[in-house]
Amino acid sequence: MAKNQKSLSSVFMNGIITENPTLRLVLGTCPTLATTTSAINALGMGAAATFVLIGSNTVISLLRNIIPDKVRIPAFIAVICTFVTIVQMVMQAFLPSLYESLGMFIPLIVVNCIILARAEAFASKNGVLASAVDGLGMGLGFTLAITVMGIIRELIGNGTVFGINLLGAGYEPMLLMVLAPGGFLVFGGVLAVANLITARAEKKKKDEKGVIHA
Amino acid sequence: MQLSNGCAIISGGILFIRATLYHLFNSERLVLYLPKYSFRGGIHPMHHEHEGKLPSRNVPIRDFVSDTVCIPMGMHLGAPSKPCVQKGDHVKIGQVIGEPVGGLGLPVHSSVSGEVVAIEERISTGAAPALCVTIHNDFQDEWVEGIKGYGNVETVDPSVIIPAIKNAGICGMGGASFPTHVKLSIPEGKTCDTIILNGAECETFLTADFRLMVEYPGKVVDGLRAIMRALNVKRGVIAIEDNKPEAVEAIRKAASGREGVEVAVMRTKYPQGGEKQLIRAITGRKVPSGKLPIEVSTIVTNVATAAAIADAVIDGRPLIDRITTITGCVNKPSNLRLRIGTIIADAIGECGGFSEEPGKIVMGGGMTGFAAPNMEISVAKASGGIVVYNEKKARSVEESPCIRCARCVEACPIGLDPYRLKHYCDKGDLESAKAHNVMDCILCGCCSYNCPSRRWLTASFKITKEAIALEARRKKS
Amino acid sequence: MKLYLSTAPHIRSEQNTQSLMRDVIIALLPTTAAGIFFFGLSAAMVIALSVVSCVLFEYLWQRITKQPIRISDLSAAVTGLILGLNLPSTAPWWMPVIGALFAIVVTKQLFGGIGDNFLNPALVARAVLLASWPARMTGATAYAIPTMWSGADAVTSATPLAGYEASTMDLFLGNIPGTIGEVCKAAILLGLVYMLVRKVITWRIPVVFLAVFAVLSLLVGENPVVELLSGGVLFGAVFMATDYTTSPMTPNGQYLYAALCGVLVCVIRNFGAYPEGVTYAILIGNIVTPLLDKYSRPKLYGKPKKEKKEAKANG
Amino acid sequence: MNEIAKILLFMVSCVLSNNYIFSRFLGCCPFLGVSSKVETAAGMGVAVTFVMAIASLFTKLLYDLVLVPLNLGYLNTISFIIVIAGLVQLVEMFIKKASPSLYKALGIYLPLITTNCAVLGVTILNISSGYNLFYSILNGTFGALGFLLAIVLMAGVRERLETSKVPECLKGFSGSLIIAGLMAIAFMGFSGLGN
Repeated sequence: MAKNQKSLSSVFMNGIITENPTLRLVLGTCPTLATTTSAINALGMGAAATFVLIGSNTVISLLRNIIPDKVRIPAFIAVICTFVTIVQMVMQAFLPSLYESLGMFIPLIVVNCIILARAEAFASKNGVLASAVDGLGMGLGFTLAITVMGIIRELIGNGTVFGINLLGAGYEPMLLMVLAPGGFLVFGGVLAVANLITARAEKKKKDEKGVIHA
Repeated sequence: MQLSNGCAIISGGILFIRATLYHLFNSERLVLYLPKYSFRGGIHPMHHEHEGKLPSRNVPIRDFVSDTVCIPMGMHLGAPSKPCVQKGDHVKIGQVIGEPVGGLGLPVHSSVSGEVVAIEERISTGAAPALCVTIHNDFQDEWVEGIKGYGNVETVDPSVIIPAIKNAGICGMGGASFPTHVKLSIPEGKTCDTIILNGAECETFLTADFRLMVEYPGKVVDGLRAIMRALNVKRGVIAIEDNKPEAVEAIRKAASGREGVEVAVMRTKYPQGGEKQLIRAITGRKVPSGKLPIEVSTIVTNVATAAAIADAVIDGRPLIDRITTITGCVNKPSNLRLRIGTIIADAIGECGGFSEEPGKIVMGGGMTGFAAPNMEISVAKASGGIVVYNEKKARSVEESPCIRCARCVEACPIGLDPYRLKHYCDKGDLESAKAHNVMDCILCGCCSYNCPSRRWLTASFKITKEAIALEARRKKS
Repeated sequence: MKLYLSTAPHIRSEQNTQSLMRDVIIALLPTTAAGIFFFGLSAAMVIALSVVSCVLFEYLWQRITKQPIRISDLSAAVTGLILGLNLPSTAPWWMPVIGALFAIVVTKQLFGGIGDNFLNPALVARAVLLASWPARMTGATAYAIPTMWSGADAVTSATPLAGYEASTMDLFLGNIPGTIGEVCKAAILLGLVYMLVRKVITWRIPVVFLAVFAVLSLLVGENPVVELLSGGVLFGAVFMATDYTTSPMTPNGQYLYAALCGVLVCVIRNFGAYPEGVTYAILIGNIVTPLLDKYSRPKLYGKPKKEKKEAKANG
Repeated sequence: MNEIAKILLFMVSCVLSNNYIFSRFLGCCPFLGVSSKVETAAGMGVAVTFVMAIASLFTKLLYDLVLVPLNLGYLNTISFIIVIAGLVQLVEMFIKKASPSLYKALGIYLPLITTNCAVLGVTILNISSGYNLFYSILNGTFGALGFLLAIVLMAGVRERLETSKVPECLKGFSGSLIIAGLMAIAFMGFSGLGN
């Protein structure tokens, strides 16, 4: 246990960069595709997911010694469901327009693999604080990735970012980007770039190692 | 030239109609659904150049005897023969110089009279070096004693025919070089009702079989009758492509009045002379995948083989020479009757030498021949042609990516999907290649010929087939 | 003397990738000429821009990814030409460029270049442009007969498929609004004949495609002749559905593919939201192609019937 | 007659124009994860179809007969997911018995149907769109058939692209996403069908 205990900052950065749920683990593809039509939608989705992640990670970590192993998945889902329902109701009450545009992808956070995966892989094995930080890191990683995609899609597809027109009135928006295919293409493209960067970084590391060994 | 082409087309057409009518009214075995004697797939290589046959087509056969012959011991499929002469021995024409080894073995006869000057390993017909007997010709043309034939094929005792074929050292002269006496021994439980003589000569450049049929049609028919009598078969078909009307005419004349002999005019298309394609076209039967033609009661042999059989049965003459087409970039394209073992450099010299800087010398036709590594290799029993390519035509083109144009699928006479198969073959995935029927590939080369991306499809199937066969043998032992 | 060694066959057909592509370009020339004739210089500009940017993108991509440069196989030029002919003559300069980017880079090179794209590059480009700038793609393109064209309420009908009457002769010769390449049916048929004579394509895909489409049109109560001569169905069936890389390789697969395309064009035209469905119909056909290839393998010579059944039972 | 036509159009729209993958982004994880072989993809698609059809039925019944009368509508998410989890368990047992080879092939993906957002998505969609029981089942079944179609086509394309020279950074998910994007472009042609 102690061996696995990592520093909180590394846990936090893990979620944002090393194991970025969207770009490295490719989890939660559906909300990524569906809610990145605009930057604000993406941010809203990210925030909701982050809240659920932190909450579920914390609670599951608290309960990790109580829940019997056999029923742990249903129990996790129940916990996650609770938080999702809370988010759902809060958003419905205070951000009705955002709730409207995210539609059923808010309740679908329940089956977002990121959350269940973190519950299973991290929260059920680590302490409360670490789990909460992990939830925050993962949530922010998710939010960051989809917001970037949201910005790209909104900028090209609508000429705006967070509703602010950046490209001037003469720009003719490329509608495809805010339609379904745009989601796939932008996600694929961002993923490819991420792969490229990782591959470069790894190669560099290897080369450096090679130099040291030599 | 134009006029003669027109005449050829018209006479071919008339012959074709006649052949069809003949077939309709004289034969019980109507193959109505295949009236054109053809098959699915296939290609027309060098069609606008008359399959490359024009230069040598109308050149009569002439004899050529060189002053040295180098006779390989392994000219047939099966174990190479064992040399039974010594260096310095004096040998006569027809003398056995190599004794058969194993079940697929054949004797090898001296093709000239003279002195044995060397028995050594050298690159002869294939890529691997094999034992060869080199004989210096004394031009006395002395025949060995004791050569005795049986006279007429119609009266000879049928039981002596197959031994005579074996003793004459005859193997398939169309290219496969399978020992003929083995092919003609019908396995237990099988029957044979049709003998097909392959005179299609669908290969590009080659005209040797055509000249043989035009000049010695009687020998061809005699050979066919000999086979039919030996196996007690009632139907013999000589298949000739419709671009050889003279041969059809000659053979038909020679065959008239001979019992059970038919002439079938085939569409000019490659590989019309493929065993499976011929059987399909003529009998309507399909050889089951992985089986021999005898499975459908049919045996296919080459016309040159039949002529050799006629010589062996009538005169007792062993296989010591064959007709070979020498064409391409030579000054005098010809059809030569060459002694087995003639060095190709000598044969090319006889044809006036190279007309251009040679780039590649191919033993056999353009589709299935193999490239000679040097000028010192010998003419073997199955060498139907020597084709010289100029430098420009010889240079191989670089493969480019497959564009999935489906020309290979379109051309495959067997019904494979070569583009996919090549992928498995290149990957070394033998299991998938087998599942996609690579073993059924007849290596006709149609797919490679047709490929606009110049991909080496046939080559990779050949390698894969060999690898699979090797693996099977290893598993057995 | 140096002798080359190689395995059989030692002769190859004269058709190679470049010559095939050159033949396609030649077959497209009448259509191109007709388009320029009807729509004027702006059409020539669109086509030129499209060809140049396709070739340029191919060259740049192969340079950047350090692959052998293959622009001389002319496939990028063919894509560019077909893309240009698929655009209205009023397209602004950036549309062919963006189209070329999608065609060459996204659709073709990202999947490995020539022979490896699973969708027709020019069609993807057209679909992308159509989805992104619908007004630009289907706006007033009626240079040919401005009097008969009402630009204001014609937003969704680039072609005479919606609320537009033209004589059959006009439809055939191309005196109608539409994209540059699709209007002149006579020129397209000329190209078809050329490609058939030169054995660039077989008759299967275009003929089955058009036949199925015509019969279905008749069944849904349209005039099949007008339907065949309207919109891009002829251009699509002749030049785009026959693209080697994205159409099936086996004869049976080709029949099915062509029939599917014909059905889809009719369905989308008559029941869908778009006035013209050729682009999408062929794209869907392209998507189904791998499955058709997989399950319509040619019949093996001498395959025993029993074994076949067994194979089926096992598979 | 009119009703039948309406139903037919609804089916078509579920399969093609409102395809779960290409226009609603539901069920993308298995779509990307289990689509490398056509046979496996088809198995997955069939399993999903089965689960989705039954889940539509049960959740609709549950919602109408239990949750609404008890005024517990807000508990739909949690109750639906429990129903689906149970159903998946059943299907898993069924396939294990009926076709061990299919079970082997689907392996770890069967339990994942629980977290397949298409299944939960369709049940929520049934409620939020106000479909009656019959339309809910149709929506579930034909939506799932649309998923089946999409995943099988995807697998066909991916099998074919196995032999191609795809750049390194596009192997795996990124390439699959681009393929899906291009397929979605083609599927846009169906928009308007059946509506």
